[in-house]
Amino acid sequence: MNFELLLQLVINGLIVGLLYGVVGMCFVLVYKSTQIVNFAQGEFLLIGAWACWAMLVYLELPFFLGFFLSLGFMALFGVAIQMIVLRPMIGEPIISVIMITIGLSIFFQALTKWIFGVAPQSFPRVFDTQTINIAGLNIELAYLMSTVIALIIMVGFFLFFKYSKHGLAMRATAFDQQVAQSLGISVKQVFAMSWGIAATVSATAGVVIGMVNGVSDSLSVIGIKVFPAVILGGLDSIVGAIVGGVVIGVLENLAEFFDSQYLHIGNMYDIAPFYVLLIILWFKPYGLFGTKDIERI
Amino acid sequence: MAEAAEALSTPESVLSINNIEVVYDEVIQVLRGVSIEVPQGQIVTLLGPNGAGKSTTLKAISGLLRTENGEVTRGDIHFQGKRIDKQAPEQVVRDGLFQVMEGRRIIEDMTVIENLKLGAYTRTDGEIQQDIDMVFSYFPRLQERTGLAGYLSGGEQQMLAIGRALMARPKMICLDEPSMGLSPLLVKEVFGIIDKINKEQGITMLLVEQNANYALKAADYGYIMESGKIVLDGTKQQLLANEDVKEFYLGGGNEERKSFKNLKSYKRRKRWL
Amino acid sequence: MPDSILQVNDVSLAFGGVKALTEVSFAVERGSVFSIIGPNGAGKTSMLNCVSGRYQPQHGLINFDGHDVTELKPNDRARLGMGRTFQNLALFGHMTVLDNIMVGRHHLMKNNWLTGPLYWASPAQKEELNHRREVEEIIDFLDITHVRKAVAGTLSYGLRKRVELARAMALKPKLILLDEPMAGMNLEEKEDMARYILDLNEEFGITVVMIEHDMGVVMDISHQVMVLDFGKRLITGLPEQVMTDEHVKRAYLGLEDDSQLEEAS
Amino acid sequence: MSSLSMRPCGDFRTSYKQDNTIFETKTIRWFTAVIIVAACAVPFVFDAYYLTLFIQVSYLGIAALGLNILVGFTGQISLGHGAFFGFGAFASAWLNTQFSIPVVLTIPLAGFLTMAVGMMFGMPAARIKGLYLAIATLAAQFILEDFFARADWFSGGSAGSMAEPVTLFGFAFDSDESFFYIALFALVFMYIWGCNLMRSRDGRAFVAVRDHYLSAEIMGVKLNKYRLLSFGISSFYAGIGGALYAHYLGYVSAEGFTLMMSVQFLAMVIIGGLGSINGTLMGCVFMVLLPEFLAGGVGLVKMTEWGNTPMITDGLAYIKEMAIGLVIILFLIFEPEGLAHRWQQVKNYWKFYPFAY
Amino acid sequence: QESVFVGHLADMSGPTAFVGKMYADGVRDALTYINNTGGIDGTALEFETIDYAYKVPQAIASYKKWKSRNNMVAMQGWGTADTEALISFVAKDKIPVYSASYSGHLTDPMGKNPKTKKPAPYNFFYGASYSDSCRGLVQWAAQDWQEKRGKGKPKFTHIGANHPYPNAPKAACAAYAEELGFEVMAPVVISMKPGDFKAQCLSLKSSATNYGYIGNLGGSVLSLVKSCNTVGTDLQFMANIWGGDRLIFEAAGDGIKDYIFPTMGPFWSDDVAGMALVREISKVSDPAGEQSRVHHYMRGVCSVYYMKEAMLWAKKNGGITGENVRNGMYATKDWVPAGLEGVCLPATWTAEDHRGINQVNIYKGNYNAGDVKIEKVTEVTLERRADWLGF
Ligand SMILES: Nc1ncnc2c1ncn2[C@@H]1O[C@H](COP(=O)(O)OP(=O)(O)OP(=O)(O)O)[C@@H](O)[C@H]1O
Ligand SMILES: Nc1ncnc2c1ncn2[C@@H]1O[C@H](COP(=O)(O)OP(=O)(O)OP(=O)(O)O)[C@@H](O)[C@H]1O
Ligand SMILES: [Mg+2]
Ligand SMILES: [Mg+2]
Repeated sequence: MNFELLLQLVINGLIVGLLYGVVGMCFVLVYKSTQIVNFAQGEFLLIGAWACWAMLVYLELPFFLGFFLSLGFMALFGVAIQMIVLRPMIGEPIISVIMITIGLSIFFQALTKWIFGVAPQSFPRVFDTQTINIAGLNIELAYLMSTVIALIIMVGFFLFFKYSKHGLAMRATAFDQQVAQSLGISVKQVFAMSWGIAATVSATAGVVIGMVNGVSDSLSVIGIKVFPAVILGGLDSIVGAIVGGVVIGVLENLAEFFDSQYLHIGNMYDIAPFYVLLIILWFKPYGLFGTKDIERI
Repeated sequence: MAEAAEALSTPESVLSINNIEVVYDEVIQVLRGVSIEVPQGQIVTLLGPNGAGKSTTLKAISGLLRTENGEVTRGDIHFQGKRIDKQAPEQVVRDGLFQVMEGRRIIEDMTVIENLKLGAYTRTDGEIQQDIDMVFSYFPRLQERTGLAGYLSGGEQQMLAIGRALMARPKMICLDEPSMGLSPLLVKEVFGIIDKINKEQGITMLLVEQNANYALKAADYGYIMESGKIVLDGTKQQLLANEDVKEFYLGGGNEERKSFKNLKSYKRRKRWL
Repeated sequence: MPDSILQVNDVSLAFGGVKALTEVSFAVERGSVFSIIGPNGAGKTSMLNCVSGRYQPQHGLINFDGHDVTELKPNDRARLGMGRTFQNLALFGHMTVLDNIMVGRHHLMKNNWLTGPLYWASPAQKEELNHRREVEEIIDFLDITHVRKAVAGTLSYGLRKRVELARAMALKPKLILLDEPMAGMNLEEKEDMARYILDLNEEFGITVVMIEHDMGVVMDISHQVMVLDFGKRLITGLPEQVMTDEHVKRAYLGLEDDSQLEEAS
Repeated sequence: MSSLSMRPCGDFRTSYKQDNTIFETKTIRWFTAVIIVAACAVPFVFDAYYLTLFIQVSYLGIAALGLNILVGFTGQISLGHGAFFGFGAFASAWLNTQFSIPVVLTIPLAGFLTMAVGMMFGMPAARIKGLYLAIATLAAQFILEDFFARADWFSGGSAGSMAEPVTLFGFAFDSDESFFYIALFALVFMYIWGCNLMRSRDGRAFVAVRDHYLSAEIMGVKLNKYRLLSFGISSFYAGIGGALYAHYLGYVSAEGFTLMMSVQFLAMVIIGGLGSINGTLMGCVFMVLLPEFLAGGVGLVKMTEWGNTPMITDGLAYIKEMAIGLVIILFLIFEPEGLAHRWQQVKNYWKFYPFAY
Repeated sequence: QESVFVGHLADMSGPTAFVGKMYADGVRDALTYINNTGGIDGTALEFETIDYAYKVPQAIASYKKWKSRNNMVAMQGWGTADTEALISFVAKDKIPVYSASYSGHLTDPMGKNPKTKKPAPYNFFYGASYSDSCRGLVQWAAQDWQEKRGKGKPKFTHIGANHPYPNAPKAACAAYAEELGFEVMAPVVISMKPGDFKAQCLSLKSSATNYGYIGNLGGSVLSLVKSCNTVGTDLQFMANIWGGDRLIFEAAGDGIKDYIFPTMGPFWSDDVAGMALVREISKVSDPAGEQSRVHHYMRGVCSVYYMKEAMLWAKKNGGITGENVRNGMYATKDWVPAGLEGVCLPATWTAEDHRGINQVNIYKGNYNAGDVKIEKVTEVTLERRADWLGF
């Protein structure tokens, strides 16, 4: 067995997985507060990355300034989307709302292609050394940075939902919008807040991935990749999102290992996580950390 | 009825509903001109058979109607002199009018304490813990339940729903069938609590109830609604003395209370319409 | 020993630390009206859930109409003739009242996804119509003809309770379990409901197990009453017996000064 | 499902049989008959372009009907319908070429085969609920897609496989004109099947499971059976639709059955109205015609002066796609409960006309 | 005939839009230019471009529309999946299709080779088939290995998505590589969408592959090169015809080194006779003449001009119909459309063999601090082996 390759793949999986986790958290945030499964999650990444790229390349801003400006832009963007598109949907069937996010995804994917073209674009160099070496594996600095950011965001979210009044309000809104309103919670505000935060955090992930792989419409694929991660962790668990992300990341790489070394089936990298997902769900129907629905009658 | 309403529309009434009509789904008319006055500091009760539109009236007040595809198509509602029928539900709560919805409607995937905290969502003062203790002193059972509220028994959920309203410290509470599903002992206690907070904290109440005995005893004034119209109203004494009310809402008119066992399959039905 | 349709032996049920039921035993005589009362959270609904199969008791046996049903799935119990209504309304909110009740006939019908769609070309149409006829009788009986085609979710609370009863009756049950059938009703409607319960008990011969908080109703129409408190059986007996029991008075009724209930007992 | 029964005054029912019909009034029955007869004349009136659209509507519509049985009636979201559709397409082609079974038979057989596969992937439905289940079906989507590209013996692998035209008594339905009748027949058949299903025992059980599965179980409905069965039936529909598609196009490519296709089916169902058979067809027509209309619109834009700048002409493809997204969004904002709901409201309006309620 | 209709399928917004746009520009400009300069001997070319975003059903629907509404006589197509899907239709309808899919399957009009799934009598393309250009690359690789005096058997890996287009030459090329003494490794699958391919690069690295054939195009190629650089693989990439052009180098930036790719014609800057005409054509969509076109554009132009010549022949021999246009393709041997000498390589189609050309020019590209440097490595002319027909 080729242990060196195995080790390198696992490390690679851990790091990529953490990124999935970050995107997954945004997903969970929106879900926890609005019960909406956001199919346009990937497009948030995409738009965030393009926004940052445009600031750096067109406006030639220094990296951090451009980065924070684009985060600000994304916060506004998230809120605006919520106000224009999702607000009228408050109280409508959840599945219609999900379909709306699919519509958004189609719309923004086309829009970014129109504005920025189909060819991938590279970020300007940000760090002097782009990679560092861990256990014989070169890892992009941006990825490592994202690891730290991921952990910070995770702790933040966790505390927010557990202890803050707004966190409670978000959960209440997700459970029953009508009751939330009857308690004086402004469903509109809650929606705006969660979409704003989700857009901002996704943009961070988008920029990180963009720095590594270049910015292109395929960034939005991450939005789909994150599904298994989130489900694995449990739709409403912040910690679960991270764990699910890491599991999926490592799984992909393990699948690649066994495929390339022994099986030679091809494409296991993309497909294996879904098999594992099915198996895990069979035994843990609410993912690893998700809360069970209350089935009382 | 008209003169009674007029007599009441003194400046001191906090909530006044003026000849409202409500339509669901753009076609189903439920309220056909309902007027109700709730004077400051009093308890007003709204009685009526199933489907009369009592809950609809409350939803019209709190603005929740719109979340159910319903609409106030005529008339207006004023709370403390401010028109609220076009207002968002959360704004109504901020103005100090809180509604306890029918059917308990607690947040099932939160704990009891979290539910109570949510009741105090609009408050900014720091006395929340105090009020939680107060609710627990009213309903000691709740304190023992540390799991998720969804696993509470029906009655426990009802207690929680009432407790949550108390947490908001509103100026006025609309209660939709607060005694539903409570044991006799607790029903009495709940009405005791209603009376107490009305007297001690001066909270005005609009009480929708099926338990007419208790409701009329607790209330100062009462309305009876049928098929979307107010068919009778009067002070507590007037209503308690009314023969029809006695027979159809309180049980036992002049004679002894009849046993449920001996009811005839055919009964006299009183309809005011 | 009288012929009992339902026997519950030593049933215990716990949720984590919460002991909902502790070694509860009782037997329900065929053709009687059996009431369960008790303070909120005493475990009444949990008891019903054990009987109807929603919960699996950790311990104990449940025998229904000669079958040991302790391990049976809820749908199989329905097949044996057990119907029920729910405390927190559990209608099919987007179906019409008629369809709701027709679902109750499910286990009595035979057409399936292959024969049903062939409708005219199979016995399905005839079967549907026959059952429809019986369902209409129940609808007539419960006086809900006017809302027959209404969507259940838009009905008022009291009407929904009645539809639930109709749905349970459609099962052609031998035993019907009612969880607070009169909650949220005014006197007049309670009288109606009591009448329905009596009729279905007397005319259709259905055994009734009922949870109810309205003492007047319980006193008047039940043959036997069981009191639960903190998951334990406090007492079982005739209504008058139960009502005068000191424990019951203290834990449940609290009726020292209530004239109305005194006159009832 | 309307809260009021919409019947003109004077049209009284005298038996439950009349009350149970699919078509509520005589007018509607006549209207439907006229539509079907008119549809038969389509190939003589319209050219092949419209015919393709009609045919598209029918095979996609059949599959969408199946999805609505799953999503609308049983309340389980599926993101793998496109893959099941594809499976039906491959299965029919495979049965025909491998075992020389005539195509008229392979189409229903493919339906049953797809049903089996759908039930296999639906197995988790017994345990998994809601969005967790939705994502499990997403897994099915990707796993099947991968299978298509890999299973040379079955699908011809990434190269795809050929599908013979439908032949009946020696006549080959290989032109649009002739295939139209096959498609129309299949659509009407599956439509009636669906309508009847929903008004008989198993259909009611589906809706009961959706609305309140706990009480459904206590009312005697076998939960797991119906959860699985609805996957089965929805896949059956998908399989039939897919098989029609295969024999219409004459070729099945492993690439066509993507997540996007599944999403498109969902869109049809939601835009049409969840839980409405008629709505599904409306949604299907909407989704099929939308790109065509937009293509027309785009053509008009090109002709205007401002529209003829490179910025616009190069972006036309994207503008069209954006418009599709936008129309879906706007549609749902203004009609979140679907075309069927709007249709109902229009009908209600006329019923009460000239009174508002 | 006053005018004839030509359908044009293009992918300008789908997964292959990266190159699809440029090729489509070539086709569109050429068609327009022909019309502007008198058409086919007076017959105008009516045409419509449809962006089908690489969706097969839409391609087929468009085809049927053109056929029934517009009486199409020929079609300029695009992708592998849709072209293969249409084979039987066009054969039945007798409408020649000039695709940009160079799949080897399309070169066997009579179905002579047992490996051919179905004969493709009406399919043409201008260029060497994917199989042949891969064979050319492998030939070069064998030579390169010898020159570098590599030890042992060189290792060859096919890299690409599991889709018809990347897969088209997979088996054929592997067979030939084996013939030439390569050790053929298990193929590595990467998706058509760009992404993080470090895992795949790690396995390429650990298997010590020497030559990797890239079956994908555009963004995913860039991602692959980048990821492999990060991982530090030591393998020689060889792209297929759509996987190498100036834009790839510009987009990849510093990461790209000694990247091998084939072409079937000159570059924009090359000074060949036919380039004058190409520049004129280019002005149709770029009147200022500022753009420099990539070689895909030129192939688009060639594709149209071969069709044009065939139509001219058809007009003289019974009118422009699908069948006559096809026969026009067979009329001459080793021919180049008038005016495009040096741009299009001499090609031959016969009723038995649709391998138009069998010559591959192999280039090597480097990116150095903003500078793209492309140099010709070699020119391979492949045999017309019978067992390679349609494979
Ligand atoms: N969302 C809705 N859509 C359509 N009709 C509705 C809706 N909600 C209520 N209704 C109808 O309005 C009428 C009044 O309902 P409401 O709930 O106000 O009655 P209620 O007086 O509260 O009765 P109960 O004592 O049973 O709670 C009923 O006939 C009911 O069917
Ligand atoms: N699924 C469950 N998980 C955890 N605890 C539960 C569950 N179901 C019931 N309980 C607990 O068991 C106890 C008994 O509940 P039950 O619903 O049986 O009471 P009840 O007698 O019906 O009361 P009420 O009259 O208020 O409806 C309650 O304290 C409740 O919190
Ligand atoms: Mg009510
Ligand atoms: Mg209970």
